[in-house]
Amino acid sequence: MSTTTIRKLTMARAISEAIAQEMERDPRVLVWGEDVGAYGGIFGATQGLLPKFGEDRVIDTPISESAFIGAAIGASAEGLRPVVELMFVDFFGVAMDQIYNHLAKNHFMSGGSVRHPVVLMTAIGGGYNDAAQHSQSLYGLFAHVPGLKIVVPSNAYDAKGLMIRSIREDDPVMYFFHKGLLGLGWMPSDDWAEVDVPEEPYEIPLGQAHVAGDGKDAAVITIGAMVPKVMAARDRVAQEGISVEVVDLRTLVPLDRRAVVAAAQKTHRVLVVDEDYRSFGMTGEVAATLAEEALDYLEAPIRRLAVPDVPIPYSRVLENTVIPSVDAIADEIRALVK
Amino acid sequence: MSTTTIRKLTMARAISEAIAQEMERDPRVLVWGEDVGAYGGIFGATQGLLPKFGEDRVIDTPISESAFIGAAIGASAEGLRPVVELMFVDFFGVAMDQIYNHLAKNHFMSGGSVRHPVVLMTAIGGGYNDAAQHSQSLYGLFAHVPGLKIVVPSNAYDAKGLMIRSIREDDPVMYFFHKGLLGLGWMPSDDWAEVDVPEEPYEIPLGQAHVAGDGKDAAVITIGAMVPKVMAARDRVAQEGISVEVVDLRTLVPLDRRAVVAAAQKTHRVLVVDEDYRSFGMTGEVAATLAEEALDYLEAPIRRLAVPDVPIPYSRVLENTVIPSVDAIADEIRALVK
Amino acid sequence: MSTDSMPSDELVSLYRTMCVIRTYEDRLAEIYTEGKTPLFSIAAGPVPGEMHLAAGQEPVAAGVIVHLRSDDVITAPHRPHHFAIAKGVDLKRMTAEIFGKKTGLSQGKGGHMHLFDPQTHFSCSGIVGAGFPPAVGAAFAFKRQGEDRVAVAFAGEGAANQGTFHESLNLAASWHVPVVFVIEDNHYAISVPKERSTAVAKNSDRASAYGIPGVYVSGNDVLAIAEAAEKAIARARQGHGPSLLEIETTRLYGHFQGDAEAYLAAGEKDEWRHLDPVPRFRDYLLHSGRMTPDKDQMLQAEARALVDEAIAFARESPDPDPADAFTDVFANA
Amino acid sequence: MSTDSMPSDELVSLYRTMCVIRTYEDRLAEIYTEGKTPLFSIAAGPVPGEMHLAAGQEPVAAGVIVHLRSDDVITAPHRPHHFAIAKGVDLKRMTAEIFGKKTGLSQGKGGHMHLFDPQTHFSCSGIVGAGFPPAVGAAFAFKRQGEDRVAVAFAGEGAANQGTFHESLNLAASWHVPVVFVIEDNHYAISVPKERSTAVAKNSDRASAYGIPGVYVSGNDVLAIAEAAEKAIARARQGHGPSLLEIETTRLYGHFQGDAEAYLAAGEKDEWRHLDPVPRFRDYLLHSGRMTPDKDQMLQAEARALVDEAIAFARESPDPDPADAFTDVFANA
Ligand SMILES: Cc1ncc(C[n+]2csc(CCOP(=O)(O)OP(=O)(O)O)c2C)c(N)n1
Ligand SMILES: Cc1ncc(C[n+]2csc(CCOP(=O)(O)OP(=O)(O)O)c2C)c(N)n1
Ligand SMILES: [Mg+2]
Ligand SMILES: [Mg+2]
Repeated sequence: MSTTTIRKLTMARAISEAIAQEMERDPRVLVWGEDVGAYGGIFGATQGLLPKFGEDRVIDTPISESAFIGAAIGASAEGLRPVVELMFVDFFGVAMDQIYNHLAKNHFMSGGSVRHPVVLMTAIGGGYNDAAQHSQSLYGLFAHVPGLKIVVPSNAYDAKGLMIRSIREDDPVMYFFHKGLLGLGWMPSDDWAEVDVPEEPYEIPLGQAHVAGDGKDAAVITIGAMVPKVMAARDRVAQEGISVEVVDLRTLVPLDRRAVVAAAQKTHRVLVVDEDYRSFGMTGEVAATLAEEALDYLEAPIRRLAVPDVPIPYSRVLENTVIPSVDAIADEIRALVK
Repeated sequence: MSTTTIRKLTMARAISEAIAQEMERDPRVLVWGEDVGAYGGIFGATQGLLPKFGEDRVIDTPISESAFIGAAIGASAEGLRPVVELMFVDFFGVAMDQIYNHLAKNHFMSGGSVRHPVVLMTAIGGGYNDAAQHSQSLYGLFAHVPGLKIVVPSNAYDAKGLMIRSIREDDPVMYFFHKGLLGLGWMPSDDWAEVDVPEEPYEIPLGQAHVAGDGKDAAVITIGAMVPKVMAARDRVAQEGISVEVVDLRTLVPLDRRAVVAAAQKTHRVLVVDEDYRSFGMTGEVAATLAEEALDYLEAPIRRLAVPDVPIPYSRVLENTVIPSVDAIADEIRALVK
Repeated sequence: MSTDSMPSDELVSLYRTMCVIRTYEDRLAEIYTEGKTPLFSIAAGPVPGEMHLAAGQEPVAAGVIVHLRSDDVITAPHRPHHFAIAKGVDLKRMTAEIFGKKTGLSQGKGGHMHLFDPQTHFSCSGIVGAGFPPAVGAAFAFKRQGEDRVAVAFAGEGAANQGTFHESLNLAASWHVPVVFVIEDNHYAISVPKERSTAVAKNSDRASAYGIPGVYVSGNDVLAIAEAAEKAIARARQGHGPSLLEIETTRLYGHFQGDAEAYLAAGEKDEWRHLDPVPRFRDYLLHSGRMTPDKDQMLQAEARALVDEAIAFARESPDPDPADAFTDVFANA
Repeated sequence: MSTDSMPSDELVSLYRTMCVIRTYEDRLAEIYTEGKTPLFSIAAGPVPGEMHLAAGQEPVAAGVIVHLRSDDVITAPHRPHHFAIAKGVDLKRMTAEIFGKKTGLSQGKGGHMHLFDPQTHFSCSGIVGAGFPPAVGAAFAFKRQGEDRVAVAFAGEGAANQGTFHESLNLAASWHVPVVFVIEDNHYAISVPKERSTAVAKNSDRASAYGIPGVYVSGNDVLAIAEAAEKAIARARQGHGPSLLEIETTRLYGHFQGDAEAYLAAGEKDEWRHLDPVPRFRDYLLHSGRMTPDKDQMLQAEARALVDEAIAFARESPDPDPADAFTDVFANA
């Protein structure tokens, strides 16, 4: 019988613990990116790694995202398993070619002979007034291009298991952590995400959605930082007698379409909630899946709630208008079951 | 009474004529990009412009997409109206930050005080065995991020009117021309796209879909190079007694959702066809729009046909497998009406 | 202090600009903590979000921009206030923007890293290295339009390792357009010291890779800066093409407010204090008899009044309307 | 010809490599037209898609790669055949890939711009400038793993204006990793001449921006190239860090097959003919008595046989199965 130590961890701690455990297990695992060393990562995802593993394995880079993300391509082909941090997902545009034309496609273009076991982790999300170039989610855009696995944890338990699995994958994985879930003292953060986490390493397979809340009147399909907000809205409408199923997708690639369809089959009414832009993204893909595979089960039009195709504005009142709030989610649920 | 000269033009000619006419009308309009001068654009979109307007207005650039696309930002803010060519859309990743974080957002981030009248035109599409880094469509990805208008003409008439309108817009417009529609002698090209084009300048407004074919049993919603293929499939199934409505979206942003819904209301069965990747893109957004706004009219599940989330393979037999063919479209239509 | 061929009133005017900047940044540092204590919380208070202050870097802004006209273009980085102030951006509207108010430059849509002022041709961006290409484009427009205007792109020494630096300098040199690239070397990019990220000691030495002049100005010395900038800007304005300046300066606050700077060696920051340019320049002006103590008092009082006024304006201004979030995505709707 | 301290058999071996490359490229040029005449059609024939041939550029590949081991890494650009051949990529599987066949290096998924061979640590990319960062990463892996392997990134002179060039040279120099950057200066990037796109005459002068050695080798001279490359590669292998070579060469075909080269001045190309390295090197070897005419005949016959065999293999190989299009997106499905 094995004993497992379980502690409450913030998501930031869960992520850095996962990386540390994989670095201990496998000398090929290294970390690099901007301010991942002495600073410990601007959002704490690499906290404690430098003292533990030294400058040979935890490496601060110049502000040269194309070069240091592209370096992960060559390094992984030659035996390393880098975990690379792109400080904010919003900066992807300076390095996208290395990401999507090479890291993502080389395995295919080589007929399977080249592998890039690389985790590209990055901070997403708004809610703290950092405006249009520091508050986006954007995972829908990466999910659109083939060759990248897309992981978006909603809590510390998932964050650890998904990170360990991501590092062990032989494919490039983009790992998106929402700043408002990390449990950073200085950032508004959802306590919901700080949960019990076993000390031992464990994996959560990619492509398996999680039913975060059981319900029968309606289903909300969502991901990342919207999960706790949807759960709060669920509590609120429960008092009005509305029972809501909540599906946390956890990964967009692979997408657990079966779970999406199952939720519709069960509740017949579906709302999709996302912090990414509304059009041509996650909410569209989920709704389309239902229109293809669950049409006969739908008793009401699909509803979508996401950032309404505007850049994230700076001012608090404006940002609060565009990022789905618990209120707005509850309203959508009410409209859905009406 | 005015007389209008009308000629059949290839789409490449229609585009270069549109640019030339706008350059004549407005000295602020300039063209730059790689090989747009003496070469006339690798796909002929700038053919004839250098001799006509000289090196001050038709400018070959270094292979520095971030710099020369970013230069359009500063130039447009200070009085010019550049038409910039990104040789293949596949190269966007080296310049995406300038495109989506700046060109697209500055108007919003400045509260409307800064304008960027810039057309970024680019070649898309496969079908000639140019493999994974030279055959993509990718407009779905640009449609996902706010601030860019997305134009994808299917024929020479639309190409000219949409280009003229795009140049006159005060917003950044991404203009995607499919290599297989241009009427280049050396590239497999659909004759369907070579149509009558008035010599005089004219505009086609952005955001208005076009019903390319009337029908009642099913509707196919599509765009760009898939339009002629869908029209061919329509002819084929017509012989089997199936009457197909074809909607050419023409622009993705703005998206003519009304036309999408109208097609479903009319035919009750909808297929969405695209040459971009299937997931998290155009087909998803269109299907989602129907699931939101036309659910009650749908008598069959929505069907989608697009590149099945794999990089475009090189080998002819493989590429033919992944790019929607007339055969595959016809099969989808048959399955839809069954 | 290096050469001082400038007349006294110009020197005092430089000092005045530096005082306004310093007063502004110190005041923002204070205000930024409002509502954020005892536990620092980035989203709380009247000024939320990231806050990058430029106290210590005043000479770069003052010394370069003194040579610019209001119709010259500036592109600035994430740390933009000193440049905006020196360029003459309306302090009230700028401050209102930083407070997220309807009266702000962008009606609260932009915020501290996204200050746009078409009147003074000022803009900035939160993306490191992003300001280089637009400056080249603006300069190209000037050349094409036959204007004798100049564009200046400012960026930190960390930004000089971005691909846009290289592409833009090459393009500017190839196009021979009137742009000056100014690198602020404050020794750090967040926690990463220059010598660990940059393969050469001076980015100005990189100018030779583009066949353009490159000058390093050490000591955070506003007069030396003004002298070097004068040449570079005149050169551009006269049609002789781009150049590159790198200017040693010092970051007196952390990278952003809330940065504990745990990555600094003990005492490291004290060494930079000698580069604090405001008291040094003040002493120089006083000791050389170019400014009287009274004048100094007056200027400081003026700076405080200006800043007070801007902050009062911002505080009293209304929030935007929630519906404003949906406008200005496109100009032609 | 410049210095020739190499033993004759090594010289002849260089010549042999160049002959195989030339024979291969000339043959591909022929085959490429199959099915595409009388009206050129890019998608038709046994070898469709774009085709960038390297005839004329043999000395770069031969002269540099002669110093590499099979476990050293090469990243190559869109014009990759000469590098692949010199590196020892299996010619049959490479050719089958170019023919889009199941027996190809990538089972027909990659094509001419996407040749991957883990056995010889060779890869290439169709994106200009994209090979620089992966080469730095590979070199980093060698250093980290304590191996004395070297990475070489090849690219055209046009690619040196991409941001990745700058970022990668800086990163390599900062990390002090064993990588050599080799720029092939064939004077043109498609239709754009170097002097209209590049602000300095020699990209090798840009090495000083990274504190690393930079050497320009003119004349398309395989011996001079081999000499310069030997130093740079030895330097890297011995742990002394990166360097940059720029090598003058010449593009004997158009940018891609089908390029009418209308942008060239009349007679411009004739001037390049004197740089055609294969006959020049042959003449040198024959006249200096380092190679007999018989040996030459034999080598040429061998080259033809090798190429014939590869092409026959490719022609006879089966197409991939349509279902193959769906595999290899991910390694862990
Ligand atoms: C492309 C990009 N990468 C990273 C960042 C995050 N970041 C913001 S400021 C900064 C440091 C910039 O250093 P430097 O250019 O020296 O300017 P300083 O802050 O010292 O004024 C970094 C890494 C960013 N905003 N954009
Ligand atoms: C990022 C990017 N921009 C543009 C292109 C289109 N393109 C392919 S090859 C080429 C010219 C390359 O010139 P150079 O680097 O000198 O190599 P050469 O073809 O002369 O061998 C261009 C512009 C591309 N493939 N990738
Ligand atoms: Mg700095
Ligand atoms: Mg070249």
